[in-house]
Amino acid sequence: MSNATLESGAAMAEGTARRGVEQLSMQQALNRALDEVLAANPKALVFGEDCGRLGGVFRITDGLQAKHGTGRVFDTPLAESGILGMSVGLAMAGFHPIPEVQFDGFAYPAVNQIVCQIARMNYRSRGTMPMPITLRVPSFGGIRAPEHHGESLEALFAHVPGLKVVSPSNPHEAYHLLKYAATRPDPVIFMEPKSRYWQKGEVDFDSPDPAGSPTGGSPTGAKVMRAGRHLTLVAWGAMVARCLQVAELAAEDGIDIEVLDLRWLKPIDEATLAASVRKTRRAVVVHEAPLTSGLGAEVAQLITQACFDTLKAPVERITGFDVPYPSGDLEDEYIPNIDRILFGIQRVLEYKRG
Amino acid sequence: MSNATLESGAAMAEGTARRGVEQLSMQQALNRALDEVLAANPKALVFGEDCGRLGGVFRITDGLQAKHGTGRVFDTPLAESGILGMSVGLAMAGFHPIPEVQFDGFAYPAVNQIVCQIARMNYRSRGTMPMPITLRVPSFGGIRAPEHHGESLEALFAHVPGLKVVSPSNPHEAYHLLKYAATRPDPVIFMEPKSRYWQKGEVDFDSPDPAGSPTGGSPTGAKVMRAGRHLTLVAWGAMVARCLQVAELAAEDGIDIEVLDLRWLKPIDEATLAASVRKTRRAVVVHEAPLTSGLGAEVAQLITQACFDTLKAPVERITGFDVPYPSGDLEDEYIPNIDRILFGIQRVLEYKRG
Amino acid sequence: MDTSPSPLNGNDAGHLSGPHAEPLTAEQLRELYSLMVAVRHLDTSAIAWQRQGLIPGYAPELGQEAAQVGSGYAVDTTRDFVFPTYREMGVARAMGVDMVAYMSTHKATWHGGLYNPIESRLAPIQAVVGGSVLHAVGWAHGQTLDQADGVAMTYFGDGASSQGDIHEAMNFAAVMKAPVVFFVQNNGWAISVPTERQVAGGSVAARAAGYGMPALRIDGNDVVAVAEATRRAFAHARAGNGPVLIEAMTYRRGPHSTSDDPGRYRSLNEERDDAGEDPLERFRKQLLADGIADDAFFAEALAAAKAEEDDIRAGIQALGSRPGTEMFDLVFQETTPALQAQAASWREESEHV
Amino acid sequence: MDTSPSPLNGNDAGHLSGPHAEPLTAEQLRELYSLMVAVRHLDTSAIAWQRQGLIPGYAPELGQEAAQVGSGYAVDTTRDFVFPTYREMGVARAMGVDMVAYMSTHKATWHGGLYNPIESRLAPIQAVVGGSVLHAVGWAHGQTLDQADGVAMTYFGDGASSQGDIHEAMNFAAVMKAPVVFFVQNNGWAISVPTERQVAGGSVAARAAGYGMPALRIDGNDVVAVAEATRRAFAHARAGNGPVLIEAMTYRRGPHSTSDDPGRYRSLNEERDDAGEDPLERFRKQLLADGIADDAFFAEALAAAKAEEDDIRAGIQALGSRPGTEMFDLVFQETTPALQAQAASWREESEHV
Ligand SMILES: Cc1ncc(C[n+]2csc(CCOP(=O)(O)OP(=O)(O)O)c2C)c(N)n1
Ligand SMILES: Cc1ncc(C[n+]2csc(CCOP(=O)(O)OP(=O)(O)O)c2C)c(N)n1
Ligand SMILES: [Mg+2]
Ligand SMILES: [Mg+2]
Repeated sequence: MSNATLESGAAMAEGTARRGVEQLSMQQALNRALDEVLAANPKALVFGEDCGRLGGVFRITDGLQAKHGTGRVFDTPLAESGILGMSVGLAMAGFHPIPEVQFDGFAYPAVNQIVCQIARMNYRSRGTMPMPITLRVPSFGGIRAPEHHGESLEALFAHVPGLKVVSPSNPHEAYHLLKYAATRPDPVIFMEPKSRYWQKGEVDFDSPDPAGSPTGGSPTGAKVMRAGRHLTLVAWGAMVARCLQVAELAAEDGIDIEVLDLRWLKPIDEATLAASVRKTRRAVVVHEAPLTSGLGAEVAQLITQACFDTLKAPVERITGFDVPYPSGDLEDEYIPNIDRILFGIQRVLEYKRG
Repeated sequence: MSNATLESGAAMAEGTARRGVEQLSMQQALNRALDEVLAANPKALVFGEDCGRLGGVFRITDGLQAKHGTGRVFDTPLAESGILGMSVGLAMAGFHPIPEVQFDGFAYPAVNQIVCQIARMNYRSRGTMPMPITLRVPSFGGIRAPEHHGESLEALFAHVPGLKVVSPSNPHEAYHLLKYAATRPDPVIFMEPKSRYWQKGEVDFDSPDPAGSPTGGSPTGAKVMRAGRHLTLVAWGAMVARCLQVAELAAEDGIDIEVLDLRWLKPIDEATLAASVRKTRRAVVVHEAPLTSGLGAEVAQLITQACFDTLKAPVERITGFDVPYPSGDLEDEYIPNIDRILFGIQRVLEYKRG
Repeated sequence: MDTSPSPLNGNDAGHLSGPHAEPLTAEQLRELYSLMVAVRHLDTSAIAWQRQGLIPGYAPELGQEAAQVGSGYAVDTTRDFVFPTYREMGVARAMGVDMVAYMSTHKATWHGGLYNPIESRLAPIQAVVGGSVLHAVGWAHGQTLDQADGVAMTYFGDGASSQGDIHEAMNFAAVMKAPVVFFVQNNGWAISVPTERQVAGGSVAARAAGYGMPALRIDGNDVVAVAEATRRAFAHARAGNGPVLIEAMTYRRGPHSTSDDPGRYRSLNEERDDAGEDPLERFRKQLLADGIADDAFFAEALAAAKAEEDDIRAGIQALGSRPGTEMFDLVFQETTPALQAQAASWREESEHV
Repeated sequence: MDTSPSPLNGNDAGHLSGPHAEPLTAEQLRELYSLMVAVRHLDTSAIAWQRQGLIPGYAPELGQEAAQVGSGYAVDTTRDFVFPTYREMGVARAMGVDMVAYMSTHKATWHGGLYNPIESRLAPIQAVVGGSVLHAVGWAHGQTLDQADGVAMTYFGDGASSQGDIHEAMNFAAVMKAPVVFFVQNNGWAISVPTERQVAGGSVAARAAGYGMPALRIDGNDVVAVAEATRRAFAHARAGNGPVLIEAMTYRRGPHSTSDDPGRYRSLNEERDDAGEDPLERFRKQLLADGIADDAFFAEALAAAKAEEDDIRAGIQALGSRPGTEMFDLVFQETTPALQAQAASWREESEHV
């Protein structure tokens, strides 16, 4: 992963012909990325529950079976452990499986295969059986769905040695990160923020780095989505858009917030994180998952380790509560909302030693 | 849990007759606790793979089937999801299941039942279907075992809303914490440090607080196992004994270390943690699990939040690496050893703002 | 399709034992019909509610009324216990569960539903496919340990049959001879995947023999056949003979849920050909032919169903959101300091006090 | 027990198709015997090694030599692929795997073993019960997609048959008609739990019918029967007829592992009664009776086995610990900065440089 910035994803894969910019929803961007991955790599396979004929309950795989055939894109029986266990065998046979679990909460039945097999087979086999498996998980909350349809499993996955974890925050990121992840030789958990599937945005096909991005972006590492001087907001997935909103609101009060899209939740880009907070001297981490033992703790601790001397206040975490993901309206209370994030920012800005 | 200090576990349950002190191994202490729980509560059940006739591969349930009958103590078929799923139904029917998974790594097949069912049924049923399930998990490494027999799952469990998590560090703690956990109305994951099963120690049956303990102990919260002034070492399970050793060694160099046994990994006793570090102004967290997104991050962040002004150095984490638990001799390299902990202590003590 | 329940297994276990129940009386048959009409009416109304914005989503059971009402009707709520999926509205209704409390889950008021599962003898609504089947086995084994005579009935679909937990449940139940009725509604589809690409061998009932467990594969669109098979299965399990599996062959006539678009995976012609006769219409004709009910009775039943739906809709409309404190208060029996602190800060920041 | 392989299913699928193999030649029968002796000798030696402290633990396969050697012998290592558990030393040996590299797992040198699984056509040693059965299905489906003719064989025990993954694997394989041979060694025990309290219905093979899959229940202590049944199953699967299940009835004559104490759950009398005749001794008698081998041959085979064991022991003794850097280097194909940093600090602190 470390040297991977050299190959800048899509642009390389497609040669040097410029492909321009399009307005796409994240659903369309993901669908496009899968289509291109299937076209480029005859060993790539897309499968899962209802991924074939239906095109997935979120239509991410729409049209792919018709285009690439029932051998490359197919429905499986309704069994997540089966889907992931089968992926291991396909990877051993030289394929690049891109399975889907239908919703975050239904990754749990597959945890044994993910943790004990997918994450460890390269190690166990001493590098002779790599696991180029890209597991797509429609993730996080925000769509008023039934139980188990709004879970945030990043802390679980990030803790597992042998896995990499990534989450896109917008259509552009979705396109480039999926194309990148699905061409890696290691297992990547690809967490799609389902509440953002239908939001449109500009996708620059030629470069993972959008025009005007404050940092030189690449499909690896974190990305500064908005530069600021007073405080760093760290987020991923659907929370990035919310943090950008918060930054706009704060700007009205003269507070200049830097928003960092972590993108890769494993490995975490410590350097970009540290550079940002060394500049702003204050940080708030935002995520939907419950507080305790969430990935926010890791991010906060990495910041504290790297910036202990410059930090003006302890890193604040604004997260879901330590409660099961709730139903209906309570969702708005559970997911960090603008008010709660602003309160957190205020606490950090007003922090006084002593 | 908060008011639970009022009922001081065993002593209350057994009435006021003094029962004295015995030298027991942790295996014996756990066995004794299960025996007493079975005797006191006719609805308590002990089961799992090889728990009956064999008495468990670690003999924790030795003799219990003979004494309490095959209805109360029994073998199940070899299926962890089955064991935990069955526990849910038994709890619904008014039982207090005390299932065992044979080794840490074999809890993964049951994660779906643990996370989606056991942890949430009280909530889902609006408090009408409590889940008094005490899941015993022989945990952590240190016994040169085959793959998947040396895992540390505390970060996973602690992140799950609806679960409580506890780990004893010695025979006395094992006896009292298990008796306490197995009489709670909520699900508790009981992580037994298998490398300590055969170590003997004094068990004071009359009080969870051992004679001479520096703090007033109780079966809830964290416990100061050794008072010190220069730095707080936070650990749980088998790492507590190692940290006590480290403290002895450090004392020879005039470094006075406080060792905190966290005991409850969820809920974490923030008050005791903060009180200790406010005094020592420096902290190192030690655990066997991989570093990234481990429980050490949560502990470090809680300390930093509570003691930001007094901390002299960022909290240091000495942990397993982000690699699959290794085989044989490499175990000694993976598990935090005395040297690595001493290096960490040194870094914290020598930290200079810079 | 043969309408009489027939044991599938050639082995001994294939013959159900236990006391034989009396045939259903005319009164009971009419009651079954009234239940089916009530369920049909509520089900189709719920889709309208969703279109009108009263509820955010719904999982219809159109076409499965006979399977659900017939089996739910066989439950003895003084001692049995039922474990539903997300699609058992008809079972709940047949068992007499409070329907506002039940339907509240579809208003996204509370995931598991607002009914009291202990009093209703119906476990909370379950969204994990196959998630509760093992719970039934545990509950049933508890009956054995308590020397009680309750039977657990657990529902699952043809899709769910692929889950590992289903196998573990059947094996545990059969090893322990637990009093469980595994009630499979094979409605032909798991969202977009038809049974033939889901269930190898083509029959969930055929799996039972491998566990030495008797199974009945029945016409799930014949409410009388369903009720009688379920009673036989209960009697068998209650008598201490261990678990039984029933596979009720039916058809999901509607979409998987209100957000599904079946046109993407099956045609209207296929639907018509595969669905067979509407179970409600079929039962109506049978009652008429047998002289058990007449048009006046049918009209009355429909009117009652409509009145019932009015009440339920009013109840659903009146349901407010649950107070946010429940998020914190219902996690544990014994709360924790950390959770209390989170609740306090939530209260402060959300209520701006 | 009937020694001839017999299809268990009454249904069509019960009859295996695919080209019939030639009967085993005298040469091949002697080879099978030599393999069994080598395996027996290495197996009993490994227990001695453990007692002597050369290796920390071992999972003996005493009594399962016929099942393992017979099935492993049927593998075509130019195209097939095998997925073992932790107890398939005899399979590995029959397939020609480097035995020092294989046995290294028991020296705790490397969990999966040091052999190259791709070249050996043997997946890494698997400690999760039932963990690799789905891998075989995926690998086999890959053959279908590649229009290749390899067959996957996966081993599991009577205990493992209770795991949900086994069900998911059988259903996936049968739905996809994947070329898989499910090879069950029913050795009577899962640690301390006997088959009758593990496998409801009493037979893993009987489960196959529920998936429309043919199954053979064979005398697993008859090496010729095992080899022939396995060849038939391979031929069936290779010809595109989908998966086959073989349940080889055998007996775990030793402890579960060197840390197990079978005296706690079975008596020596029970062992003697249930184990039946020793498969090695039985084959020896048969070869003698059929005039295929004589005492000189047996003596030679034993001498070869002893020489082989000497070499393997020497190889194991010579095996050092793996360098700590492998912990970090083998996690990913593309390492990460965080992991490199951990490796660097480990090097610094452990090597005190
Ligand atoms: C473990 C799990 N995986 C996936 C889903 C998503 N999902 C919900 S319903 C369904 C299909 C279920 O089919 P079936 O069991 O036949 O029941 P039916 O919907 O036909 O009543 C799927 C895939 C789920 N709820 N749980
Ligand atoms: C998922 C899982 N659960 C539990 C264990 C612990 N364990 C190791 S072997 C074994 C018994 C296996 O029995 P069986 O499948 O019959 O194989 P055998 O040991 O008889 O060869 C158990 C319970 C494990 N390795 N994996
Ligand atoms: Mg269905
Ligand atoms: Mg066995």
